[in-house]
Amino acid sequence: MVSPIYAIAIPLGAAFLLPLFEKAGKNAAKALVLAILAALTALPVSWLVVWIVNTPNLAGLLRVSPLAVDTGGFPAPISIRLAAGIGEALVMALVNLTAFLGITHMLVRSQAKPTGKTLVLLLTLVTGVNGLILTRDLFNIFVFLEITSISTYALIASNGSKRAYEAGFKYIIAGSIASSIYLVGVIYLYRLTGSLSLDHLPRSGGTAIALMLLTTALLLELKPFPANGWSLDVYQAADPGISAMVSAVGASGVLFVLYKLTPLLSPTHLRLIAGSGAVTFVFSQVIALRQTDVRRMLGYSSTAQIGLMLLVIGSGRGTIPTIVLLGLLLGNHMLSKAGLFWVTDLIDGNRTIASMSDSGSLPALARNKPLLVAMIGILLAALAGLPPFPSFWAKWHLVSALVPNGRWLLVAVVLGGSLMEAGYLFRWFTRFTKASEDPGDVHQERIPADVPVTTRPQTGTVSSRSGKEALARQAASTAAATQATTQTIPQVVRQAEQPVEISGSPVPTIIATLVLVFGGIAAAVGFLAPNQELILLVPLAVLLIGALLDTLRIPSKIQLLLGMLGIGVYSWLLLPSLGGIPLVFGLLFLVGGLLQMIALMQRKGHQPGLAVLVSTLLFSLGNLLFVQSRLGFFFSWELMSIVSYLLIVRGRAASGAALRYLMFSLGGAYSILVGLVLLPTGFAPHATSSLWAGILLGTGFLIKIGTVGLHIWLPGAYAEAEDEVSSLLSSVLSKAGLFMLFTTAGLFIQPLLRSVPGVTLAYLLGWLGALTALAGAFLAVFQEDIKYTLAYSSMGQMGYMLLSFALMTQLGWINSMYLAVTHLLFKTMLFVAIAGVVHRTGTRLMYRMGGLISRMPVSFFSVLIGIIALSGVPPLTGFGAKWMLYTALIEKGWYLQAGMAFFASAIAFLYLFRLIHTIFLGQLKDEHREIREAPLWYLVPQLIAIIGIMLVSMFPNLLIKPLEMAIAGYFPQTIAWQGSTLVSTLGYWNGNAVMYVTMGVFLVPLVWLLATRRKHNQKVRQFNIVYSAERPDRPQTTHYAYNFYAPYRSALGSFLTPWATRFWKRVLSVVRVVGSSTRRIYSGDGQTYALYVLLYAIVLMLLLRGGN
Amino acid sequence: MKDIAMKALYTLISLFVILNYGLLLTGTMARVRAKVQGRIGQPVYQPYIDILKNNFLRTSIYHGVMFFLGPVFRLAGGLGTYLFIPVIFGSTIFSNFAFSGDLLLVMYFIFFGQLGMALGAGQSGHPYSPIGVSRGLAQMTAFELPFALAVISIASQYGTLSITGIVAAQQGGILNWVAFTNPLAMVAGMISFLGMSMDNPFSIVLAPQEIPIGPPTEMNAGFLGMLQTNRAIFNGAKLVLFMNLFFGGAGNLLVMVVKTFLLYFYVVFVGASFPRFRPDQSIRFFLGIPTLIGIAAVVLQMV
Amino acid sequence: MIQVTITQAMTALGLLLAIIGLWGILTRRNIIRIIIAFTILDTGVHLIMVGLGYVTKGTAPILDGELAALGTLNVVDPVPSALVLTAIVIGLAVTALMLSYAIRLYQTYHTLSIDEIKEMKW
Amino acid sequence: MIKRLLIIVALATIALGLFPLVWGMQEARTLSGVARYYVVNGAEDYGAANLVTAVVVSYRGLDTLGEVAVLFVATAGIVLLLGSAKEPVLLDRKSHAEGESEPEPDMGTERREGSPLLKTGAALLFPIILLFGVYIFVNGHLTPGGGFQGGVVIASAVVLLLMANSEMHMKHGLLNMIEALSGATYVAIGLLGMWLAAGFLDPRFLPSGEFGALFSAGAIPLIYSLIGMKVGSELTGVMESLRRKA
Repeated sequence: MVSPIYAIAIPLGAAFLLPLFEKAGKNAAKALVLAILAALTALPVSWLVVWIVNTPNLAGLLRVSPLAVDTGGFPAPISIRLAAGIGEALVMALVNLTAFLGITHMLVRSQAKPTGKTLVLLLTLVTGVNGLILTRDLFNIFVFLEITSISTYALIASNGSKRAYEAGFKYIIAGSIASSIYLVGVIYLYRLTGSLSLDHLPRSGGTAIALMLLTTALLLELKPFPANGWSLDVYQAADPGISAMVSAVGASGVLFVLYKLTPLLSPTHLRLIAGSGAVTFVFSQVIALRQTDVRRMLGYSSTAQIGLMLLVIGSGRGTIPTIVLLGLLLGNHMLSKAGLFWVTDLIDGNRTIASMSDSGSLPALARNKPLLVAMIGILLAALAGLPPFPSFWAKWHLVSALVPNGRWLLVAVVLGGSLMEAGYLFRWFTRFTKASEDPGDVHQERIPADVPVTTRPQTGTVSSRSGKEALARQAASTAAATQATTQTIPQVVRQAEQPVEISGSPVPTIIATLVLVFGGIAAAVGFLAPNQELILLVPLAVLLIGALLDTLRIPSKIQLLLGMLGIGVYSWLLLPSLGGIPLVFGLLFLVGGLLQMIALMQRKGHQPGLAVLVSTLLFSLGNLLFVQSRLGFFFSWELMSIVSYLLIVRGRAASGAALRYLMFSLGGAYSILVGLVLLPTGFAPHATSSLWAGILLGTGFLIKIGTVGLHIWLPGAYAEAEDEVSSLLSSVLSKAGLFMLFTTAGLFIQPLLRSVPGVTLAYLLGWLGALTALAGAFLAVFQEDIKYTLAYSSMGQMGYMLLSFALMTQLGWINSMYLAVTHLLFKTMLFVAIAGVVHRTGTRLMYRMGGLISRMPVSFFSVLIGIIALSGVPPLTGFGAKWMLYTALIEKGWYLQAGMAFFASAIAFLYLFRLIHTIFLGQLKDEHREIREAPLWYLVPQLIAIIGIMLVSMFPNLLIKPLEMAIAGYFPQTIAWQGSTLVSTLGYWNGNAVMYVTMGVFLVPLVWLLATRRKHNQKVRQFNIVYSAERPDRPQTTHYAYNFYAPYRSALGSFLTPWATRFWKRVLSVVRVVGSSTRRIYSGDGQTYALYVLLYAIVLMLLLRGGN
Repeated sequence: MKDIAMKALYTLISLFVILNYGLLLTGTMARVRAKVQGRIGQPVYQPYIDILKNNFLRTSIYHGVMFFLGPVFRLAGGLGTYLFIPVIFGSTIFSNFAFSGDLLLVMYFIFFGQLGMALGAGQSGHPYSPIGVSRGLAQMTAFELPFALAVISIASQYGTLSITGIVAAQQGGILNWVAFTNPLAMVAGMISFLGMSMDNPFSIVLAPQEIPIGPPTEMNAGFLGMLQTNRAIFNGAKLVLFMNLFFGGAGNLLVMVVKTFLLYFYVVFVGASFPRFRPDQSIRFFLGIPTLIGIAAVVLQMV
Repeated sequence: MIQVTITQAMTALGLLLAIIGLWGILTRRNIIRIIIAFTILDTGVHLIMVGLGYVTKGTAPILDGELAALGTLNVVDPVPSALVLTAIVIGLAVTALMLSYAIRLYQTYHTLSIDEIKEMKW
Repeated sequence: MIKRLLIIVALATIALGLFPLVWGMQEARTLSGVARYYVVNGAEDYGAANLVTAVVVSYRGLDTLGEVAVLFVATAGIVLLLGSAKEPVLLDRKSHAEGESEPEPDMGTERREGSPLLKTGAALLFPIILLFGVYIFVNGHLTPGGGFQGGVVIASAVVLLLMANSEMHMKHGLLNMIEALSGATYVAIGLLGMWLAAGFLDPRFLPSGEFGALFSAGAIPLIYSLIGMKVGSELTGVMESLRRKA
């Protein structure tokens, strides 16, 4: 094995000689630097390879004896020792790889390329970091620290900007104070112990203060909040290439030094480090939320990440060795952060990408450079800790280590901070993925300005003169506006689509991204293999294959066919092995998903990401069905969340809604994470459980379901996603949370539910369900946008499922699943039919449609069946659900909930009628006279769903009996069958008989009417009605559709206040205010920063005193 | 086979009775109302004449398939609702098809006709139709709430949702009626009944006097005739239902006639005494006191 | 009478210098003065280092005839001296760099007052 | 004002906090730890009379290499800052289209020509100071002094010269060459120590010679000479850069 000494000697010698090489030719110098960095990367890798080859298992690998080299010819305490263990090798490899890529990036970009002294300084910077990692001598650490720092000080100024000088000077002041503290610490330590070697320092009590001085100095070098104002200026002002090096490479060395010191430190020291990290992490994230300059934002993010790693170092032993955790986090941070800095460098013709403001968004980027955007997405996902990237696994293990020790505050910090980080990172992401007409924020629904909002008729009729006039004006201006928009939109787009140039070669960034991806996959394999759950990686494989197909621009139809084939085979293999509840939901997810994919076949040409994301989503849903380990489950769950986020963000105006979706999904996932960790023996059936695990898991699942209060992501996400995707989300994905509720309840919450607090929980859950049903229905009533109506309707339906589930009785659970299945069918019909309508009419606003029954009869029929099935009117499936619901509720004694559910179902009539009426009935608009029936690909899934609904309506026991079997054994039997009559303790219901009677009473008048009136019937034209003493000639003035239930609105008054939205907005604004006021401490004054540094040191020392 | 034939025969008898009773009741009440207002009013048999006239008109304007089907839905809804209710306690002929479902079925089948009618009216393209529907549906959601609470209260009181079961439990004297054993539920239910009947003060849905507004605005000829037929049957069905729920049901036709007549008379009486509510007023009304009474009825059963 | 040892005297003096230096860094407005204050801080730290390395009645750790007479072990600790040597050079390097920054700052901001050099914040 | 108060409080806290530490530290009566080893075995190990030198150059040679690197980095940084970066446009000045070569009469203060006394004195003293510097680093292993001290003395000679002749310029190429080669040779010697003797920077691959002689103590004098040259040239470069821009 090659001695570690070369890692210092060679680059240093090269740095000395570089000016001479420069004389020989610029390229010679560059080649030399790159070659040396490549060698530096290869060196630790070679050690790793040797160790891995020579040790049989992972545990042995972690105990491998380090490669130690003494200088000067004498052993360690006398001379300085360099040592490379597994951790050193790992970190060195990462550092040097990042540095290699970073310098390559700077050499191949088109802006100022580093030459001469810059190159020398970059080389010395890397040397310094390598020295920091390898050396085992305290004073030698100081020397390398100074090499690193001084290189950094000088490099900051390399772009010769005014701001860079300012930033650099502030940096020096703070850095020098930290160095002085370090020196004092070293000399005291030497004086007390007589040694400077890390391996030979005795652990005696008297050294605590000296060690604290060292720790403080190192912490200060790591830019802890609030003593870090100076470092942030650097990220903002310096060349992004340099910022990347400072952020990724520079800090790693110091961090590793701190890690090396940990064996010497007392628990108090470690607590202080962890606390410092936690404070830094959370406050940096909060402040980052308020940044408008992306580079400064990334700077805060860097600081935060370092804080997280400090937390890891300080929080001691975990489930996996600290060094592995640190390696995961560090590697992830270095590559992703550097990659993002490079990205801002690459697309920075006019600094637009580096701005968070609206004017700085680049709407055209996603369309022009899809691969680039995909790359940015990967980097962001990695940074935000999404699966499968290394930090995801680190997050899991970190929380697993913190929770059992009861360090709740740290858990809250880690998860809260991560959530905020994902928030601002993806907010930036949406700046250039969104379309130019996308406002980018979250909106309830968009009513164009041409509707006179001020004259909204409050009393509900248009009989008042002003109302009618308003309506007429509106109609006229609508027509004008439609014309105007069709003309102006291309202009807007053209204007926004400035060509986005990539300046220089993105290859280093791509390599960093690929390393992250493969690192993530390797980590996934490593962490999932011990549980024999590698099969969980199938969605990931699908994602990769799909990405490949997308890169080759394979048409979406082919991709979808492949996906359907894959899912078909997967179902064929998977489903027979399942039974009970998983089988029910397996059919729901996979077969239901296939149904949804048919509608997507309508898409022509190449739709980037569509097919692959849908397939991946379905596969990751499939994972949930059989996953056994907690980690495996969490992985699949998060994967599902992120994939669905990407699907939603494809919508034309979905960026804000998608972001909200992501935030709530991640928040839910973090709640689930803690809940999972709290489960004592993992994700397998057992008899004990804790209340908090139940609550946390439940909260996570409830968010996914869209329970009232946690629902505010739902309408936007469902409505703004692409139309067919909405169907998928609402009919299939929404059941994931429900399934997990069933699973957890079935597996391990059930014993809990028998206990008193558990009963209370179920009771609360029931009320939540009832409230959700009611709120969903009410909110749906007052929407003008058809997709918002359907979205809220889904929410209401999920409320029924939740309510039924919460009953914890046989009938309740049967009904919950019955609803899930039928909801899949009728929501598919509704959403896909509406997709067809929107596709043809080009609007989502219901009042702009009307009379479409004559143009789109099949869609009308589908919607008709859908709303009857949804509303619960006999004889279709909905009534079965209602019957079971009320029967079960009354049996259980939940009378008020039953009343509320009944009220909700009555409210549902309102929006359902409005939906079908304003779209299909009433007056046909002039611009819709020629439109055709929805495309065939839309009709096929609708027809399949109709057949399904009709079958279940005719023979309810086709569905109910299997469901009864699926949950057999969970609850005492309360229902019985008498022939085809379902008998409960309260009443009875014969689905067949109802169907026959209904058909009979329907046919009799129909035959009568046909027989008597057919020859008298006289079809009249559209306007052949008398209305206000004249024959109308304009559909707009005659179609009663806008603000349909105005009386209800005025009757309810403040009841309709969106409390939940208000609450969450308030939460957000509190966080923002905290961020804004906290960042005031960064006054920009170098001396103030120096004072902070000093005060920080003092506080730490005082805390040490207090801690002892 | 014989069973089915017999059942069909019984059904026809039952329907014949309720149709005629419903028409006569309508005619009578129109007359009563006229008297209250100091008019002579129409003959009692006027509803028969109307239906016949409408059915024999030469032309019937129609606006499309759904328009055509609307009255069919409506009548089917009325017939179905009636047929799922056992009319006379213990009678085979008048037990109808109550075996196919319980009270919940009836409650939801009421919507069947209303929904279909609303759709049919919607296709007419006349704005007054959807205006009427929007008011009607809005009001419906409001009055259904106290009614549902009353039903839940009764169901929990007797431990059954079967109408026959509820009637059976009320046998044995006037004091066993729900009206006396569970007066709160009765009050809530009876206030709802006012709304359900769409008579004053809750008649804005149809606004019969001033302007031709309401769902049937464009309905004419045979369609209107069918709607009128339905009104008779549907009215009868509702009266029977309320009688069964709150007033001990009926052991024979005479009792049924007396009780339902009184019930209907109560509606007309209130209608003649009160002015009309605006839609938002009536919504607020139903969601106020009656709902509270309903909740009280339910809570009383819980404790 | 209080016996003040050489170590005590030197370290106390070093501490005093360090605090003076810090005072200067924190309060002086002129960048050049801040740099001077920094060198004072540095000197203070160096003084502490050397002071801690003093051994009672020790002489310079150079092995010559004079030392042989005193006894080999009667020397001051050579390690702090060596460390201080390194620290001084590093301090010099930082000072030089700070001075060049000062030049650049003066050229770009046309002032040496640190009050006016705060373009970036928050 | 609050800030001023805060500063006073902070400094007072530091003073009060560290003073007991400083005052309470017992003066060492005798050597301990590694120092004891150095004093006892230093002469034997390397044959250097100056134990500080033995520690600096050999026992803790890596520190010294790092130290040289620090100085080197600082020099490079200063050149980067003052030399290669874009010229900022100054107030009331014509744009500097002529380029870098022209020395700027900067900051409003004209650089004055040195007085005749200074000039003569500089010319006279320059070689002597230079020689003194060389003496210091060559004898670093025997007497107080060493590469850094010698290098600084050499640089001071150059400063004297520069002060005397404002128009004088150092040859950058030559300085760079000396700097680069001496640095690289230093590293190479370190590697030789590893290959030929016991470890990196082990000076014993050369014979240790007679204790106390000039050519003794292995490669220590050689290393110190290289350091001296490197430091001298680097500091000269720094002076030159600072002067040119300031």
